[in-house]
Formats: sequence, C-alpha cells, structure tokens
Amino acid sequence: MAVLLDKSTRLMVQGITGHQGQFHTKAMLEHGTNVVAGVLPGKGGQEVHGVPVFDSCQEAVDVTDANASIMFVPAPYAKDASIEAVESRVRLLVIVTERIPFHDTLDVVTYARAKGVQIIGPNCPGLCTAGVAKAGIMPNHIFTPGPYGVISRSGTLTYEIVDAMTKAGFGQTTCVGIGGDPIIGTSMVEALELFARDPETKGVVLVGEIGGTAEEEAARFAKTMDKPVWAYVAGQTAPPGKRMGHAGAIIAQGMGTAESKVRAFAEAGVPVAKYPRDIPELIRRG
Amino acid sequence: MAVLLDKSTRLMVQGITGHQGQFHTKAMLEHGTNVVAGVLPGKGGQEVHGVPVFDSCQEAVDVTDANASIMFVPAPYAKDASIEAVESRVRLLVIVTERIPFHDTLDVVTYARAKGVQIIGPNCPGLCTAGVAKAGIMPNHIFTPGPYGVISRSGTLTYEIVDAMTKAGFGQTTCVGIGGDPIIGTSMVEALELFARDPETKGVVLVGEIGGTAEEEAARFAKTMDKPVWAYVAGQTAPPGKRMGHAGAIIAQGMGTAESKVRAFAEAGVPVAKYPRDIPELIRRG
Amino acid sequence: MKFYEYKAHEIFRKHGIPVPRGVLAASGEDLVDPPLPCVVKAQVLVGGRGKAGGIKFAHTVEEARQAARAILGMRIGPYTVRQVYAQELLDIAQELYLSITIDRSARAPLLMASTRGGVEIESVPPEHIVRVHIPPLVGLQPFVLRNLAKRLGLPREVASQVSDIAKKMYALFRGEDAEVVEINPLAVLKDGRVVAGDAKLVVDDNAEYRHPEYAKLPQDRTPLEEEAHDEGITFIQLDGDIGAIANGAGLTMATLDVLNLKGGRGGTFLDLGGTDDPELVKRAFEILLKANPSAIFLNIFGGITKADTVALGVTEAIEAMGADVPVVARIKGVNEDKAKQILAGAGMHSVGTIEEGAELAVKLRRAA
Amino acid sequence: MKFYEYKAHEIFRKHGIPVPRGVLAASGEDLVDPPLPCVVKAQVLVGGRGKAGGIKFAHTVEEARQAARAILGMRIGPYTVRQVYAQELLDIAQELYLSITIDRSARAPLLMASTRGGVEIESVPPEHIVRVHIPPLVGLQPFVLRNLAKRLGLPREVASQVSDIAKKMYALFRGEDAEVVEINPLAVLKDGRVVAGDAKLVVDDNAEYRHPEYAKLPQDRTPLEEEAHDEGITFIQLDGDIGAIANGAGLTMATLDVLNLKGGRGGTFLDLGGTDDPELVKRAFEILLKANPSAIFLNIFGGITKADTVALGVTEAIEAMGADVPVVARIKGVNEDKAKQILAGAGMHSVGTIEEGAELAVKLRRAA
Repeated sequence: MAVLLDKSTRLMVQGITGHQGQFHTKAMLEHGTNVVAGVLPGKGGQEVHGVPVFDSCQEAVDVTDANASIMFVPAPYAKDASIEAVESRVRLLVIVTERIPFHDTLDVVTYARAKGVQIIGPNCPGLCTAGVAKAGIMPNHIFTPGPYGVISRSGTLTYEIVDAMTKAGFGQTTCVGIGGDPIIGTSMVEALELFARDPETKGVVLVGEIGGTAEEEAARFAKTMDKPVWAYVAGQTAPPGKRMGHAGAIIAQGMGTAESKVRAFAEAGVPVAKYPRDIPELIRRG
Repeated sequence: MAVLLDKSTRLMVQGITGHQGQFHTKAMLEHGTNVVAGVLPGKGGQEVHGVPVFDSCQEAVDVTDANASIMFVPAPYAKDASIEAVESRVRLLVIVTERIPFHDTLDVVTYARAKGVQIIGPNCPGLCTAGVAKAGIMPNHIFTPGPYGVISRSGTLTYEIVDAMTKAGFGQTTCVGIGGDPIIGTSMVEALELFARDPETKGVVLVGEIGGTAEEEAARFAKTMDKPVWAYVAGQTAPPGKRMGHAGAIIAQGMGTAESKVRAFAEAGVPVAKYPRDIPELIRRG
Repeated sequence: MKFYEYKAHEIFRKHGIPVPRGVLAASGEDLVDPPLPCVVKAQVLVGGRGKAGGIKFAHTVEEARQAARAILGMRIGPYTVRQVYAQELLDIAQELYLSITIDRSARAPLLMASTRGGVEIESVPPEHIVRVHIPPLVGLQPFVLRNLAKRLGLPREVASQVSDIAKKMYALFRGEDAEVVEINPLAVLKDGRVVAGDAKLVVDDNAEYRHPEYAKLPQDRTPLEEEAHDEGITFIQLDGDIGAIANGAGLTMATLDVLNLKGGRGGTFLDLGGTDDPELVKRAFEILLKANPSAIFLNIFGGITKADTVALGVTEAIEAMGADVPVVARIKGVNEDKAKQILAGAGMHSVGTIEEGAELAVKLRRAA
Repeated sequence: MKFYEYKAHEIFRKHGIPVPRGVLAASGEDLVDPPLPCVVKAQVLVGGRGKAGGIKFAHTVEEARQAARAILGMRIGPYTVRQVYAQELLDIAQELYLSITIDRSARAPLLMASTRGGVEIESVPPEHIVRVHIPPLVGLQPFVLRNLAKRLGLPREVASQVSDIAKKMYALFRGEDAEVVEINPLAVLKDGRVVAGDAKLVVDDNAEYRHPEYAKLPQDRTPLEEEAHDEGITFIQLDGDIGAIANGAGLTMATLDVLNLKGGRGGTFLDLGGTDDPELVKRAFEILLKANPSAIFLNIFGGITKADTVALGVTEAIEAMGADVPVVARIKGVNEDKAKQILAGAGMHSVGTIEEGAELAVKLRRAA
C-alpha cells in the first residue's frame, strides 16, 4: 500500500523537456515509476526517454489517463501550470519548483482542495515509495523497501537520513518530502495522518526544521497514534530573524524555535535525534 | 442514519431575527431539530424561541458547537454570510435565499469545497429528515418517517409529492431540496450518491424540472444503483427560451428539454410519473 | 437581462473589445453620417432578424436611410422595430465563434470557440467546437488561452488577438455579472485585425441591484410582464387561454403541465412564491385578469403561505375588476377551510387535487 | 524584502492608507521645511531605534536639523544611519495595532488587531489580540471587518476608519506580494482621524520578479551577502568563524548545528542548492573566503549534484584566491571517489560523516 504513490500511479511530468525534467524522468523510470506522459507547451509530439510529450495537461490526461503529475516549471509559470494540472483531473500534484511567491501557492493550494487534488510541495524533493515508484528528485540508490515512513521539510537532509536508515536495515514505505515553504499543499500532520492509516507503515520518521509550528502540530497528533514516531529538527543553533535558506525556515517573533519543537516532541513521547544519523539508533531502541 | 441531517446535527440559523428566520426556527424546533444558535450582526444577546442569538457565526460556533447552518439572509448579503459560515467550520450549510447572483454562488460553492463544507441550495427549501430534524422551510405535517429518499429542484411541488407519499403510506428518510438555481452546492447526482450509500434508504424519488442536464446525469447514475428510483419532471409543456420562475428552469439552445430528461430516465429504467401525485402509484409498482 | 445589439457593443467597447463603428437611429433622418459602406440592423431582442428582412446593406447615406425606413416599424416576432443600428461593413476574411457561458455541471464558466463562426453554434458539429473551462475564483489562467489557441489552430497573429479578446470577455463576464457573452462572428478582417462582428450579452437578472444602469433598459417583456416585473411579481405570458397561478416555480410549471395534459392551454405562469400579502395577491390577480383569461386555475400548496389571506386577495381583486371569469381553486395548507369558505362565498369552485382543478378549469372556460 | 520606514510609508500612501507627512534627509541641511512639530527617526532595517537614541523630537527647524545631525552616522545594530525621516508629530488619543501576516497552519492570511498598540505585539496578552483569518481566493469579506470591529469594541466612527484601512492593507498585502503589513501604532488622533503612526512592510523575496522597482532597494544584508544575492547564491553571514557550505537548506542548517554541537562556531550558511556548475561553486567559495573563515567544512549529499565538479570548483577557487585555510570535505553522491582524489590532490581533508567532518574542522581551524 504505502501512501500517495503506488503501482497504480500513472505519472505525468510537467516541464519534461528541460534539463531537470529530462534527468529526473530517467531516474523516475529507473525506479520503476509508470511515467506515462510529459507536458511542455509547444513540444507536443516529441519523446523524452520514450515518454510521449504533449502540449497540455488535458491532452496528456485524455490520451494517457495520467492520474498524478510532477512539476518542474520555473516559479513565474508555476501557478499557471499548477492550476492547469488541477483542472486536468489528476488526483496528485508534486510541485518541485522552488521560489514560488507564496501568494501564488496560497491560491493554488486553496483551489486544489476545492477540486480534491492533493498537492505535495512546493519547494520539495517529492515522493518515493521505495522500490515501487518515485515522483520526486531523490537519489534512487538510498532507498530500500521496508516498514518506515519518512516525512521531511528538507531535501538533501532527508537523503542523509534515509541513507542512514537504509544502511542500518530500516527500509521505507514512502518518503514524503513536504517542502520548505511557509505555505505547502500537504502539511506534516496531514502526511502523518496518511501514515497513521497505512497498514504497511510501522513507524514514522519526521525531519523538521525551525520556523512555523508544523512540528508542534505533528507532535500533538503523534501522541494519538499507535505507531512510534521519531524526529530530527534542523536549525537548533540557528539565530533568530534569519531566513535559513528555506523560505519557511525562520524564527520570527519568538515563533518557530527548535526548542519549542523539541519540547513538543518530548511531551508527545517522540524521541528526537541529536545528529541526523542518530535516527537509526532511535528506531532500534523502538 | 438518513443523509446529511440527523440527531447529531447542531443547527445555527443565520438571519434568525427576521420574519422568515423566526417563523422557521419555530417550525424547525417543532420538528425536533436541535437548533442551538442564531446569528444576526448587532442582535447578539437576544433570544428567538429560546435560541440564543450571536453577532457572528464564529461566536455562535465557539459557544454552541453548532455544526450546520441554515441561511435566511437577503441575496445581496448572501455571499458574505455564506463565506462567514464556511469559515466558522460548520460542515453543512443550507442556503434558502433566492435570487443570489450566480457569480456569487460560484465563488461560495468553490470555496466551500476547498473547506470541505457541503452546501445545499441556494434557492431551495432545505432538508428534512422525517421526524428527526429539519434544516429547511417545508411544512412539518407532510412528512412521515419511512424508507424513501426525496431529491428535488423545487419547493412546493416537493411538498405536493411528499404529501402524496405520506398519504399513501410511503414515508421518507430525508427530503433534500437541492434548489432551482443554475449553480447549486449539491447536485442531483451528488444527492443521489448519498442516498445510494444510505442503508436506511430503500428507494429514491427525484423531482426534476426543465433546464440543465442534472436529470440526465442522475439517470445515468441511477442505472448503476441497486435501489429503485422514480422521477417526475416539471415543465413538460413549457415553451423554449422562457425562464420558468426558477433561474435554472429554462430550455436554451435546445438543452434542458423535458423530453431529453424523460428519455434519459426511460433509458435508465427509472419510471417517470405523468402527474405529480402518481409517484406513490409508481412506488407501489416497485 | 438581454441587451440590444448597440448596447452590447457599447459594453464590449467599455471592456476594450474591438467592435465595428456604428450609429443608432430611430428614423431615416437620424442617419446623418453613418459609416459607409454599412449594414443597417433592426434592434430587437429576438433572433431571426435576417430572415425577417431586418438586416440590409447600404453604400451611400441615402441607401442607409432607405434601409432604416424599410426596417423601422417592421414586426419581428412579437416586437415592432423602433431603432436601427447602422454599423460599419467589415471586410471579413474568416468568421470565428467565441463565447463564455456557465457550465452548470462543472460549476465553472465555459469558454467555447470555433473556426466555424457566423452560423448558429448549435449547427456546428461538436468536433469543431473547442470547449475549455475557466477555473472559478482563480480566474482565467494563461493555460486556458494556450489550449484555446492550440486547439483552434489559428496563425499566431490571429491567435494572440483572439486570446486578448477572450481575456477581456472574461473580465466582462465577471464584471457585468453576465450569463452569456457571445461574439458570432468574431471576424478576422482582410487587414489582419480581429473584431467582434456581433455582440450578444445576457446579464443575470438577480444581479440587477449591482447594475442599476441596466435596470432601466427595455427587456423582451410584454407590457403586462413589465408591469408585473416592476411590482416584483413573477409572471410570464404564454400562448394559451387559461390563467394559471400557483406558489413556487416547480408547482406553477406542474400546474401548467397538468392543465395542458387535460386538454387546456395554459396562458400564464404566475408564481406567488411564498407571499400571502393580500395586497400583492390582489395585484397579481389584477395583472392576471388583464391578460383576459378564459378561466383561472389557482393552485396553492401552502408551507408558510396562509390560504385564507390568499383567498381574500383573490376575491377582492375579482370584485374590484368586476370580472366574471370562472375561478377554480385548489388550496392546501394553513387555514385551508377558511379559504374555501371565502372562495365559495364569492362563487368560486374549490377542488381537492391538481388534476380535478385542471379538468374543471378546462370545462368551465369561456369561449374565446 | 524589508523596507525603510519612509519607503513603506510611500507604498502605504499609494494604497490610500493615511500616513503622517514626512521628509527624508541625508544631512541636517536637507531638512529645509520639515513638518513641525516633528519626530526625527533613523532609517534602519532593525528594531530598537528608540532605545539606541535614533528617535528624537523637534519643535523648530533648527531642532529638527540638530536631531538629524545627532542621529546621522549613529550605529544601530550592525548598521550606520545614513538617512533620517522627519515626520509630522501626531496628536494621539489612542494607539491601536493592526497587521496582516500569513498563518501557515490555516493556509490563510491572518488579520490581527489590538486596542493595545504602540508596544511590541508579542508583549500584548493574547486575550487583547483579535485574530481573524481572511479567506484566500475570495478575499476580504465584510464579515471579517464586522467581526474585527465588534471584537475591538471601538466607537463607530473609529471602527469605520479602521475597517477602511484594513481593507486597503489587504489590497496592499496581495498587490505588493507582502509577507507582513503592520501598523503599530495605528493612531487614533485627538481630532478623530485614524492614521498609520508607523508602517512595517516585508515583501516576499520570491516575488521580486513581479516588483522590479523593489529589487534595487537596500536590504539588511552585509556587503558579502549582497554580493552573493546578486549572483543568486544563498549565503548568510553568522557570528562564528568556521565557514559551512552544503547543498540544500536543511542539510546546511544541520551542518551548522553539528559544527556548533562539536564545539565550533559556524560563521556562514552557504547553500549550493542543486548546482554543480563549477563556475558558480567557484564564485560561492570566493565569497566564502572573503568572509575570512578559520576553517571550511564542505558537506555535500549529492542527488543530482556531481561531487567531482563541485570539488573542482572548490580547488580552483582556493588556488585562485591563494588561501591557506584548512578545508574539510565530506562528499556523498555522484562521482564521489573522483571528488576525493581532486580534493586530496589540493591538500584538503576528506571525511565520511558530518560528525567526523565537524570535529576535524573544529580541530584544524586557525587561531583568530
């Protein structure tokens, strides 16, 4: 089963003919993903790694029955492309694009909910159901199938942690990169709810960071779960007022500190790793 | 069980202090409805038939845990009041108000979906779960509990048919007045889907009229149901191009004719009544 | 609300949509300086002007005036032509179609376009019509126009003008509370410009309060319908002779259906709605009586409506007008018995069901 | 993007929000005709101006000039004051608070207001702060303002002005791609007018391309940060001495955390993102070296990033700058071994984990 992404996923790639689009289409195919279509206006009729390219999402969906999309489209065009995907009736949209104005994201996320489309991201590494399918940009080799879910606001830091899990023998169901922006389509707690309901997932690793209250909300929910949850929080030594790379990673007006998040996890009985690669040790302790 | 409305419904009345609001609050209470709050800006602190009145939906929900609302608010203020209700986190909103500009309804219905709020109406008589609760303006005395669902685009015509059903001994689970406007929150087919899933409902009566394709869509869905459906279509002798009272009741560009609807029902094996009061006879035949 | 062509052009112009130059005239003499050559068109709110002879071409001022004189006073459908619009004749290379309406099922505005414009869109095969929804709330996004352009397969220069016009049409659609905005034909001129050859606009009646400037415009209503509209009464005149009056749109439609199925011909759609205000009931009946019905069938299924108050209004109106038309009443609801007494006292007939009522009304109607 | 007070006032004014009159000056002499009496305020992008002596009152032109001279050149936080803003002194009866920010959890703009303005909003007890969400897409509806007014309990005249300002603030919030619009205090004057006593505006950096007019405005960046920003490199200078460079925001933060936990002090946040363009890596390293770090810890976990290309950029930069700073590198990913060879060839240290790298960097750092 896993969450969000499985064998039934028929993936469309928006912005497939660009450098990133081409590279990751190949990698997603190599992970076993059923990539059925690409979209780039004006490039309809081409092929990328054997995947047919269409001029519009609607054409792609009409011809290939795509039911999910991953988007590699520059920020200024992202709102347009996202709404196009939502209107084409895919059920899932992964927005990899970073630096989208958050007012655009707000519109997209609200409209997608009206249409029942689940959005992951933006500014995220996407999804990987280990050994089954990938709608994302994570390196394939770090994953191995197993019973642990991963939810992360970060990209490479997640690779670090997933890599450590794999090396320690703790395989993954699905890894959900929810993204580092202040407004995202699927929040940490919403992703956690999905894992809580997934019979294959036996425990969940949360990779949080400073800024906002996503970790605090996730901690409160974790308390109600009958599966173990472990966490790491990046930015524990970050100074207040500085935006640490991610648009959402900022301690502002005393909100979003690592202490608050670590405290919330402690209160919920969620062990927190000191170093990223301590996660496997925490899982081992159960 | 029934649909949409049951013993767990905690109803709020927007526009409770007006003539209509007061009258129907009394009638809904008499039907056994748990009317917990009324709203009218500036009238907070008053009471209407023992129901406390609040200045805003948010206050009403905060204090009384209302989870549904029925709206008697004049059309020019309906969009504002509807969005207010949606934001206050009720799950169900019945909009009785007629003559709301459809561009307003479009905004409201789209936003409500984003927030997971089910809208019934506008321009509708509302809901009645016979003998249990009413969020509507139908006369109480015509209902009697039983196993038949009713879905209608009309008001008084529905009373006519429900009255005939009751007199013939065919009681109702829930009667859903979906409304006579071109844009409505819950379509005929969406209401039918609810009844299809309701274990208490053994069969459904559809009261349609000319205009649009709601009946055709409902007929297609009825074909897939394992419960009987019966229908009546008003406006069988209406001339094309005239708007027959309801904003949605118009045959335009050859669309929305009664013939098309009757044909769709016939193809789906749904018996269609010639006269409104023939419905009980159709039910009797099964 | 419907708009005369010249008025629709005016509103299109306001939104920056290119329309031909034109002048309005109520007499031949009014046409002092029409654009030439021009097409002189009857201003009526129904289709079929061309077939009725309401559209004529002119190359000189004198020809234009002659055309205007010929058209003015003409009857088209139920209307007498009172005004003509003399409009610049376009040098058309291609006729397209473009409209925005509302798709009820999708709950979204629908943009429709075709390269086969200039004819009724219903007669264009569906495969030649491009249909794209406009996402509500977020509005017209670039992808909608991209898809439109691609599927129409127009040359780039034309496509960009069509996109621009579509964008402005959507602004008009929202800003003016329109139900229908239609340009047919959307003319591609020989000089490459794209111009609205015709302009159709229907605005949501329910949004009248937001556009008081439109409320005063003439509508395709009969004088009696106009009178009813001004009083806030829902009243439609139909072809038949029996006056039908009921409460609620669905029930009024059903009442007419039953009358017609029983061999009668419904002549009015009069919906009292939820009112039982005796004054308003009286006014509604007065309007109904002015339509000179051969019989009246009153069908009330009361929720809130008080039957006796309605009955009172009815009897008062009949008395005041001194009308001797047979009235059949079927009233269910609050104070039903009292209503029957009042009606009986005024010599009216009470029945129990719609079918009975319809049958009796058909039987009792006066010869025309 | 942050804005100097005077610039924020200008933008508020553009949106019709009442702000006090004021003039900007870079010297005492510039103050030819300041509004009088006035308050002369240092224009810096950090808080705490008042405590630092950066705000002075003046009743005459001469006093205003003296105040300006006293403030100009002052250091406030990391900044030297280069401009002052002399602003009409308001005759304030009551100080309110009003802001619009974004609520991440609710995914909606949040309107906050308080009758206890004039102090940091964090110091106001929550029960005195009114919080109302603005529904996204549909925008600010009347009920939001109604609820705001009711919960603030202001007199009608004041409430209607506050509502009007809130409406304009929301238009500004959307139109200018703002993250924060804050008025504190929102001043109720003795004459009944409501005026923005102060104006805070933060605009979404990601929306810079939509507001090219803002891109040129000075920001609270150090010169090195400014240089990096111009090249599109994510670079933040911190208090410590060890230069941290990694790929990805989360990993860079984690790298700094580990450095700090291992007894070091991170001095830079340099995120290479997904790039492996050797020229860009080289430029990033050059900027990093200009910060004169005591050691450099490079931590790359490559997805797409080619480790060898990164290594090449690093060695070239070090060589070109002739720097002799110890470099510890931990590189995972594509062409990992090749990268190690390149680094070793340039005398740099390769390690296997973040912890090892951090420990080694702390050990090898040069004395300050």
